[in-house]
Amino acid sequence: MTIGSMFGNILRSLFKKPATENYPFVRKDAPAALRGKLFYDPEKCTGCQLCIKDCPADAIELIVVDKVNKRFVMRYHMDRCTFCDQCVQSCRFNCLNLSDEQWEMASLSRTPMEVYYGRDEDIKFLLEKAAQPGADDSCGPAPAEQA
Amino acid sequence: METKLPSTWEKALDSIRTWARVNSPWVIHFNSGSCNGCDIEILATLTPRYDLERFGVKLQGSPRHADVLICTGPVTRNARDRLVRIYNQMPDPKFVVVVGSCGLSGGVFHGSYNVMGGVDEVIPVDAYVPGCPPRPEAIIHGVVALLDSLKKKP
Amino acid sequence: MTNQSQPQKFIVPIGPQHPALKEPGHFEFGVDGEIVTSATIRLGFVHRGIEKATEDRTWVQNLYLLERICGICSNIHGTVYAIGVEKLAGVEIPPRAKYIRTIVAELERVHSHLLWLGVAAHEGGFDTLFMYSWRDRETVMDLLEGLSGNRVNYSTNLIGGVKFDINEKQADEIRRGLDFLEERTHYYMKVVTTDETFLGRTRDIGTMTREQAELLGAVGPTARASGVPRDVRSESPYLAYNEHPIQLQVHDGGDLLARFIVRLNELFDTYRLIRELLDHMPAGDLTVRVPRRIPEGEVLIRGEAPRGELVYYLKSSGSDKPDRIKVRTPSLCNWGTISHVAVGHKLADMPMLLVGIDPCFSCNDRLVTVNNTQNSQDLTWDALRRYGIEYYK
Amino acid sequence: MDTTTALETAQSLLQPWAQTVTQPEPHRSDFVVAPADLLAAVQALMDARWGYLGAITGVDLPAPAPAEGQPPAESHLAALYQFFNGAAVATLRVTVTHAQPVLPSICDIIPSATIYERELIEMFGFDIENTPVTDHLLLPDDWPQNVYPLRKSFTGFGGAESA
Amino acid sequence: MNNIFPLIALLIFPGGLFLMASGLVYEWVDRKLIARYQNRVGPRWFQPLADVVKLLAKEEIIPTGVSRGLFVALPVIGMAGALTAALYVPIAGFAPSFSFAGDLVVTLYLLSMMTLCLGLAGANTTDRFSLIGATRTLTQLFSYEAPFLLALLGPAIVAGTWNIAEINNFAGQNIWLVVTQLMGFLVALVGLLGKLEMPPFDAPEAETEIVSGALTEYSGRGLALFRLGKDVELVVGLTLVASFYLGGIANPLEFLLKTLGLLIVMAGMQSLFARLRIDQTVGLWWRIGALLALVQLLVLIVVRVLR
Repeated sequence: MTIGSMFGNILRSLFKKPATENYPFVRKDAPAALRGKLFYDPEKCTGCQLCIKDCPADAIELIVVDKVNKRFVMRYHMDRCTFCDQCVQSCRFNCLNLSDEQWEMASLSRTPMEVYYGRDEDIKFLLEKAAQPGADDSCGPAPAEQA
Repeated sequence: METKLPSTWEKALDSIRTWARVNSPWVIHFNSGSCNGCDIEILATLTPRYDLERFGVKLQGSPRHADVLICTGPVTRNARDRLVRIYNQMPDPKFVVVVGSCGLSGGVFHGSYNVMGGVDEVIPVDAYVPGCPPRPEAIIHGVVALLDSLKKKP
Repeated sequence: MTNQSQPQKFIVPIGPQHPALKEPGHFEFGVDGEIVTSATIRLGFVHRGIEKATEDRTWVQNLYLLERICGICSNIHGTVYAIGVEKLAGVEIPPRAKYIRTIVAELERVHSHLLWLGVAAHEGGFDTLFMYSWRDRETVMDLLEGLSGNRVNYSTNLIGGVKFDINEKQADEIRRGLDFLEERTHYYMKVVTTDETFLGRTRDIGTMTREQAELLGAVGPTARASGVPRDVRSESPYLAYNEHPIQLQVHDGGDLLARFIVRLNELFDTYRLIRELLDHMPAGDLTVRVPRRIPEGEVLIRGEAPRGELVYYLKSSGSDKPDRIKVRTPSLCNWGTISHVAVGHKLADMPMLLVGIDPCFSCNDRLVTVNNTQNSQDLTWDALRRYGIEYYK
Repeated sequence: MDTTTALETAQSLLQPWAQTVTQPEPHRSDFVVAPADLLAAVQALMDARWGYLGAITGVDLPAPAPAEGQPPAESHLAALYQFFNGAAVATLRVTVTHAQPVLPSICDIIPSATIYERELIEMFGFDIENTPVTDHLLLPDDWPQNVYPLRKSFTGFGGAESA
Repeated sequence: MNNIFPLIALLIFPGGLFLMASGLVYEWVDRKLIARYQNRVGPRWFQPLADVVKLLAKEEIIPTGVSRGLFVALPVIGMAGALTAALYVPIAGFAPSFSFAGDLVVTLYLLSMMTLCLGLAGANTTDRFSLIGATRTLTQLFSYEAPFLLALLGPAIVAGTWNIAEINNFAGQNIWLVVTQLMGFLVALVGLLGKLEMPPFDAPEAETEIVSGALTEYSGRGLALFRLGKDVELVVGLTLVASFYLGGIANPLEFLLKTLGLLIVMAGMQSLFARLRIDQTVGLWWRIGALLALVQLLVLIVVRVLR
């Protein structure tokens, strides 16, 4: 039978520092386990495609440039990814990794969310091929990002 | 604004308008089929830890009062009409922020019979925040990105 | 005032977009003045066809799809599903994995109940309590994020184990966090049970007797607040609940207040349980191998989500994709109680009542119930106004 | 009442109607019941206060592709009425054909069953007699007639649908 | 030339412009205080100004099925009422611009104008939330108005006048009336909360129940005017209560200190309580509020007669 039972608490809050984090101005590190943006290491990949089979959201595609020399380009759709870590778990060669650094991925269009990982020359080759008339449109002239 | 004002006046008015718009984004939140993971994170951005009111963000109930529509989740068949209706009810100028991977592209729900795909297939979208769900910080980052882009626009 | 000449049904829609509901569901309350005379629920705004979608995804992919049935209790969906698949495949996961699953499930309960406390307070217009409980909830969110890497969809489970370990340092952090939360929960218990203005919104609102609760098929805290001792964790223990039983929290009140008390009491029990589990963690592996093709068979798994009993029915035809997955979420059962209980209450109580069952639209988007216990009266605006004047005389 | 006795009780209660009884798991018994006997069986369980209705699960059992020269076999729909009592689970398994998917409504005995029955109607195309409400529950109002998403024959709209 | 000063007083200081500006500042203080009570940072100082400017620049949608004239006029009338009320009140410690023998009554009526307009605005639209919001607004108006009036009557009776300025002077020369008329003070303060539809009396615009109540359909200018009007009313109400109960307002410093002190208490009350249902509000006012105010008056009259 009290009225205003939170009185003590709110009074204390008035003189206490607010619990608010000053986020966009002060950026606190995320925990190391954080599942942020996916990174791919083309050097370790063997092209087994296990990650692609297990991806629940169709977020990754592996484009084989040259199977024998193990040259692969991974097209990663950030806008589809659910950051579930399954691909990382499935990969037996540790070539995938979810970053704990890059999790601020907001942007004003969806174009930058299509990311290419691979060796520079392979990506260039692919993009040039895609830019040619009559090529598969879905590859799109997207700005490439290097791993 | 049909009457022609001297250009300096118009410029000044414009900058005041932009200033006010950037500093007072009232948001309305619509869930078009999300798992509500994003929804609770959006709500979390309003609570003491993140407190979006610092930027003047206020959660509004009525679409008539809102400037920014925060939409989460893939668009389901049932929710599509509502989404369009809410968008139409908002007075101009209005902006749409999509939060969460499924709102961007359909995410894990891609290919499902009752899902129409991402929000941008139904209404125009101004900012995308991927993540499943994005951290509240990432949502703030998205909102700030949207507001920054408004500053540049005339 | 424009159409006062012709009679119109006065129905207050709540949803699908409505500030009281962070998720879309559509309610129509027939009102008579401020008194609710009928309640209709229309769901389906979040119906994403998950059950069908599971049939053309592999067992592994489904884990993540099913986790996203509900963002608030994502972990329990994944856990119950994984238990089911492991049962079908006939594998036993290592004990340490079991403990980790249990700990995360209980941490999720902490987060969910605190979330609920805040949302319920918000619906009651008690924003300060909302802000405070959500501020304190960040503690458990940090713990979960530190463990799993995501604040909401933890993805603890793999088929055949768990993804991450809990080391001593993290265990200590959890213990510290729980100490803080326990103290805060005591405080909230005090606020909720003593603050007169808040009691005015919860006491004797939405009272449901034990018989009603059983008849309407209520589950979880909603049922337990009506005195129904029903909790899967004690009825049919799974994971580590065998070795570390829970204490069943039951209250006879049946009203909203009782639901607050039951949930807060459950929090105390959960804190105790997590500490106990952390102290008795067995050593060992985290995963076992599970074949991609799951042998033919069908299983029925039950688990206790923060909202109540969660039922999974899995049927495999021996391929790498399931034949049929049926999910029966707790909120689904609790819906029926709303339309029964709503009638006769004030419109202002509706948001609180709705939240009282801790609804989760996304969870169960698969039904509509219509219940016209009293036929909603046709009221003209005039009649309504007259009634309002009478009523407030 | 421990699990074994609970299941034994259920078995004796359902004795008159159960066509076959199987026990796939120690805590779970399956009773195959004819559609005509369903109401009586449910009534017997409820009268004895044996647990509560946990869920009604629909399953589509399409006929396998017919062998050369054989007439096509009939496809079936099954409805599983799952009752929980403590850890014990009793399943009443009712099978009907696609051609005549008629089941009686158990809403008179268990009012909360209405939600599951409506789901059966909407998702599988069951025809449930005397069920109180048959409106659309989950699917949009403009959902085409006679399309039941959870039947195996339904494979989406093949991308023809657009926003 | 002599006419210029009343005009300035009317339009700029302490009238129109100053009132609006101070209204915005007071709204910010209120929001900031609530935020701090809730342990967060809260809005920046120019927030209310940005809100209002933005709303003014926004598209105004006039929904179908409303009386257009009313829809546009009601916010203006409400706002005008609030501004006019300020003329009789010693804003910022300056003697009111206009003053006559019974201006207390007029002020109180003018202050109710806003609420009435709000109710009408809600009833004008066809939206169901607005209608319910309108009924609730008007119901609440009927419930708090009498106790609020009675509470302000106390000082008037003690001072023996119906003139605000004179009561103000009287209060300044005597012991703070809050000491002798504590009950009246409380009723007046809580009445102000009810008048401004602030929590816990925000049932008429309870977000979680009826979206935004009577204002649901308003966008742009109408909404801005209603908000401004409320802010002005907040300043006027605070000034009234401060001048009557807290020993009068003689100079700007006193005005600032006393009204802000009241605002701290009010913000505390707003964050301390759960929202009252409309029936609880009515019950509270008629069973407790009115009773307290009446008892107060009775005591005052008895004391006066005995003297």
